[in-house]
Amino acid sequence: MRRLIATTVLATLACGGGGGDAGTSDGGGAAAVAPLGSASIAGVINFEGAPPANPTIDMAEEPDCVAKYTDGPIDPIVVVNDGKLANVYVRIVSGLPEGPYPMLSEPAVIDQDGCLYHPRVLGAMVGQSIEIRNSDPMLHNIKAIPTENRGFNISQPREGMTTTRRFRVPEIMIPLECNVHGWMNAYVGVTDHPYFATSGEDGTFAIGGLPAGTYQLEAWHETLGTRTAEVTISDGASETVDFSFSG
Amino acid sequence: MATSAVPLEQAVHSEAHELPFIRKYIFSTDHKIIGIQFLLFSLLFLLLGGMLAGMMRWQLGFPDAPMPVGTILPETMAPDGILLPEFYNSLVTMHGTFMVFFAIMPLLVGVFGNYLIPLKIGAPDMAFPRLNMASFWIAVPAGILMLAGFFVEGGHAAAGWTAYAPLSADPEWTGVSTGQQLWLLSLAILGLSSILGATNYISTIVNLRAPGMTWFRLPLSIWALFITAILVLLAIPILSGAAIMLFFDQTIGTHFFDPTDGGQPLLWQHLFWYFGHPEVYILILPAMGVVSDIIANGSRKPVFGYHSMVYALIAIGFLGWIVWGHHMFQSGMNPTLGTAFMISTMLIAVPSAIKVFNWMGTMWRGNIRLHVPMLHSVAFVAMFVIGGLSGVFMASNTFDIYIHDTYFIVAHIHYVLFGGSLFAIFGAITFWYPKMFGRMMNSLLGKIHFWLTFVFFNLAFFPMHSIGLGGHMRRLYDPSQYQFLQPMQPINKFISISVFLLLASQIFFVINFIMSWFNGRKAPENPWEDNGLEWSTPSPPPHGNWDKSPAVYRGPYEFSSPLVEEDFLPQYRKLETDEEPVAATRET
Amino acid sequence: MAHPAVMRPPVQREIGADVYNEKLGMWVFLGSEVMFFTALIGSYIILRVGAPEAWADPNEILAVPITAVNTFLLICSSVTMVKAFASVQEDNQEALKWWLVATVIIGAAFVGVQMYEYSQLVHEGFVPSGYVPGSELAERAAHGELPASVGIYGSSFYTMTGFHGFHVSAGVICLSFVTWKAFRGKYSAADHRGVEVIGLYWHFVDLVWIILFTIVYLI
Amino acid sequence: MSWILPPSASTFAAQIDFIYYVILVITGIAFVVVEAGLIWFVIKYRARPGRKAYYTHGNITAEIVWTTIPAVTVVMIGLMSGGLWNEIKGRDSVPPDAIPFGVKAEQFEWTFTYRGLDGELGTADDFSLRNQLHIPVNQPVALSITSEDVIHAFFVPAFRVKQDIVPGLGATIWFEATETGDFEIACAELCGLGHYRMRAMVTVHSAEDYQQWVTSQTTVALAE
Repeated sequence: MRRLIATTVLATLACGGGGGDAGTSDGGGAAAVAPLGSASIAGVINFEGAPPANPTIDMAEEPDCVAKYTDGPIDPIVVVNDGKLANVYVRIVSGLPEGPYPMLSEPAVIDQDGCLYHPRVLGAMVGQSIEIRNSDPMLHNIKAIPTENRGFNISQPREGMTTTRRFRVPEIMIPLECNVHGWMNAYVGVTDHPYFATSGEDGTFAIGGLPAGTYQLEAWHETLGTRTAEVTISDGASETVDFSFSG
Repeated sequence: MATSAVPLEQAVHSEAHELPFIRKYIFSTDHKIIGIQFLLFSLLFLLLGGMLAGMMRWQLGFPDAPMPVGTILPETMAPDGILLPEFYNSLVTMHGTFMVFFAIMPLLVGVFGNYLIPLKIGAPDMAFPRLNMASFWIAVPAGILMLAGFFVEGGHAAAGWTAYAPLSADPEWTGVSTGQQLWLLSLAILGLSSILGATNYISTIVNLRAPGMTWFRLPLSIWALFITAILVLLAIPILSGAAIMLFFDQTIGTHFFDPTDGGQPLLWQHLFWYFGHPEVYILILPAMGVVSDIIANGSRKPVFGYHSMVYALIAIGFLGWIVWGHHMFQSGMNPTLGTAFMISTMLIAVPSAIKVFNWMGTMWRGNIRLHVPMLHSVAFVAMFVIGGLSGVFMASNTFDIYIHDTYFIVAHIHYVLFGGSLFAIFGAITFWYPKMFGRMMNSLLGKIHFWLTFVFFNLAFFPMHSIGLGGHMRRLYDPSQYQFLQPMQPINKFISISVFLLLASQIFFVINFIMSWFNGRKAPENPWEDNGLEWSTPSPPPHGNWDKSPAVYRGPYEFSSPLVEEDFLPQYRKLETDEEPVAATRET
Repeated sequence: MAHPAVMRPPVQREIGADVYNEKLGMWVFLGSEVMFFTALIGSYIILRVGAPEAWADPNEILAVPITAVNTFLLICSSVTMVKAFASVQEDNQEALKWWLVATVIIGAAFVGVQMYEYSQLVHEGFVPSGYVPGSELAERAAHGELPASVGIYGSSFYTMTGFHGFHVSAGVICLSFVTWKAFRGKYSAADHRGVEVIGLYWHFVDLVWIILFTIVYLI
Repeated sequence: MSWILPPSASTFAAQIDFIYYVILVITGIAFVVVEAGLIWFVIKYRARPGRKAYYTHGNITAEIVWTTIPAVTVVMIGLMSGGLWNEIKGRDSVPPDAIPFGVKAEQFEWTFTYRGLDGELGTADDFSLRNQLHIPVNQPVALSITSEDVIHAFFVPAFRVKQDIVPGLGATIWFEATETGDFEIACAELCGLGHYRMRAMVTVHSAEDYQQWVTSQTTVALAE
């Protein structure tokens, strides 16, 4: 009898008190909302002047990672190709109509490969699944250090492991780090809307599905600071907004 | 502090007939029922703790393979059966926590303290029966909270059962917040339960001894429980205070153990071990006590050097307070203190040695009946010696530099707590089972269980000394990461297999325990031909234990006395030459 | 103290502590309480010696005069408790009731004043984690008038005084129960264990406060 | 299964090992005496019908003997350990000619700071390496270790060196390697989920090689 009660209580705790990973219930209600409009913004992030040299990483203790590089691993803090800057996170700061906004159904993916994060800068919506992968045959831990959200610190000891996490409130930016490999850093920007983008290797970015309106944009880089811009677009139109950083 | 004005014995008697099931077996104030409740409660945690150990040993023995049936665990613990390092740390933490706080301590103190004290001193019940009930029903929510930690976000506490700050103080370092908080809360609540229990035991032993039961006629089990209760009473509040401080660090942002704002991480270690070392003796003294009773019974001889045994218990009780620093030799505390703590630690070996030699002296020229409790008790002495001797290596602060936090200490603590306490517990359960349930446990199953446990225990834990001497660190998720540990992997595998077999052997105990409850041979009043007062009442004893208070005529170990033909002479048996004991007449 | 046997029928027992069970139990329990406060006070001393720079002069942050009055109140309640016990020994039921009521009221007043003190401190910006950013005290600290960081000070101040307050509150609740029983005439010169046992606890709690007041407010 | 300690490579390791072997012999004797006694008693004094056990309550002489012998033995072990303890861990035990290193422990890596060519820590030509400690042979070295986050323990099994590193407290330890080669450094105190990966290497060079190595590293450091 007493055992039965104890078991029931435990089972209740397991189901009710459990909850599993962060905020499964958040943002789900927005899934059915269609895009708010058809306008889009695209642009290029320019880098002026000589790009600073990135430090090399001494990865000797992880030969499996070193093997993934031909000329030795470099910490890609400032990545400039032909004067174009990669890993800049651009988002709309203000001007959007009230939500709810269409939910991004695809998960945002961040991969650990060659003892570095890919991408280094990631955007995600509140409640959107963030899928963390390990493509290295060794332990990585992923420690998120938010100020507004609930942090986590999890590990992936094997190649091929994936873990899904979500953030509940907007936050720019949440650092991710691996404490086994102190050089591994990444940043996640979390917004309550889907209008954000990260510049690629060629420095370009694009934000689509916008309604007509006047928007403030902000571009963020981990060491070079932020730049802002304002743009007005009409429905169906496409505007170009370029940002410029310098060393 | 209000109490009923109904006389204790009368109250207990009248209740026995009219109580409904729930008052008789669930919210019971009968010390015997509460003892059995603690027994079931802590055996459950013993089982769980063993399962956690099994998972850990899988990871250590076979770090590259997913754990069989591990896929039933959620992804946050073991995706595809592969144990995650953070879950492994939780296992390490919770195995220790379950075993120390929820299995061995309640088994020894909660079960035998409750069951034996009134019966062995001739009292109708505890001094405060309702407080006694409260102490069990406070322990239950503590246990539930502790279990709940496995199901909360971030996982269960993962900072070790010693919860060293700042690892345990800030979720940033482990990713565990709620789990650690539940852990602390649970220990604080359990602490209250233990303190209430200890208050009761002390008051009962001091005030409720039957006429003739003078201090030096107390069985050693009661002496041990008395010293233990004092240690519990004084040590547990230190842990409660420390746990509350750590809980506040976790929840309301205090800085007790936070070095960045004036706090001191070492303070936690001092508080924890100031509690923790008396705790170690809490976990072994009652075992020594019951073993003394059983060895005297099995050898059919009075305990050799009864007074030395009592003084040794008291000495351990005192010295236990001034040795805590030996857990912290390498912590960076003042090295001069290290030497002082080493000397006090060395000295505490002496009373332990006295006890071992006296047990041997008891067996010497005895007429030894190797019944199951006696087998466990002899094994207790044999294993406790190994645990005690390995302690000398670590007591040397200099050699401890090398073996601190290695498997050598893991071997040591298991020789003391499993080889010592747990063997004593198995022996004691078998010995008093007929009194508790009115039926004998099966002797054949008991012997099979004993021999399998004895063999696999040694196969599992003896090699740990060896890998510890090789420098194998404890609490290590995957030893294969270190080159110097890789040659030891076959031993790790061997240990793991032995542990699995050791766990499997416990099935015989579980079967025996449950089957005997329903089908065991009916127990007579005194099946072991023992001398204690508990054997003068039916098995199981009625509420109130005796119709009228028993009288005590002699010491507890009058085996093979020349005064009688039988080889035992119970404390309650009045010979023609005996006079009625003179005792004070006063209210209880 | 030998108690008349009317409480319970006499039972033959070995001579133990020569006091009745409840009193013995309370003494034993207070032993545990001593160790609990030893842990807190010992930690306070170690932390304060380790980081003296985090401790402000008590007058700077704490309201010492109010607390001194509060200390006086608590000492008064010990006196009323003694009076209540003396009354019941003389079987003076009326005096017992009113001295108990006085003790309850003064005890509750102590807790009330402590709550008021806490609310004032929080308002000024002193909380268990240190200063509240932007508060009055934080401003003064920024000007160098107070220690730059009082995190550990706040932690130990609130934990120690808070746990004492918790003990007083528990005492007030138990005392209220005893008072209620006194009004129902349950105590007599022959049997007044409840009054004596709660009195022991109450004096202990007072004693702890005098130590706390000394080391927290005066030194 | 072995009772022999693994090879050692530092000056005081041999002395530590000696203490171990002394304790091993003493406890070994006690072990054999007790266990053999238990087995012998269980067999020799097994129950036989019609026989009663020898009725005795003890013997004062025996009690005194088996109190004194263990007491004297353990105190002697204590005194023997205490002297060496002060040489290794005493507050003033660091040899004055020891080469200083800075060590930072954090989840889950070690950072070693070298003093460069100018012979002093805290100057511009210092350089740091992650998880790699290089030291010269037959030369005392002093490591000032701090922790950034939680308690770690610096453990070099081959040198018989172990020291907890408490954040906010730190520790300075010293040792002198007696053999060249690579040895593993481990973290010996549970420090989080990556504890088992908190591994580093210490490379012991000959004196000339070490000087050469420092020169090359300093040049690199200054160039950056």
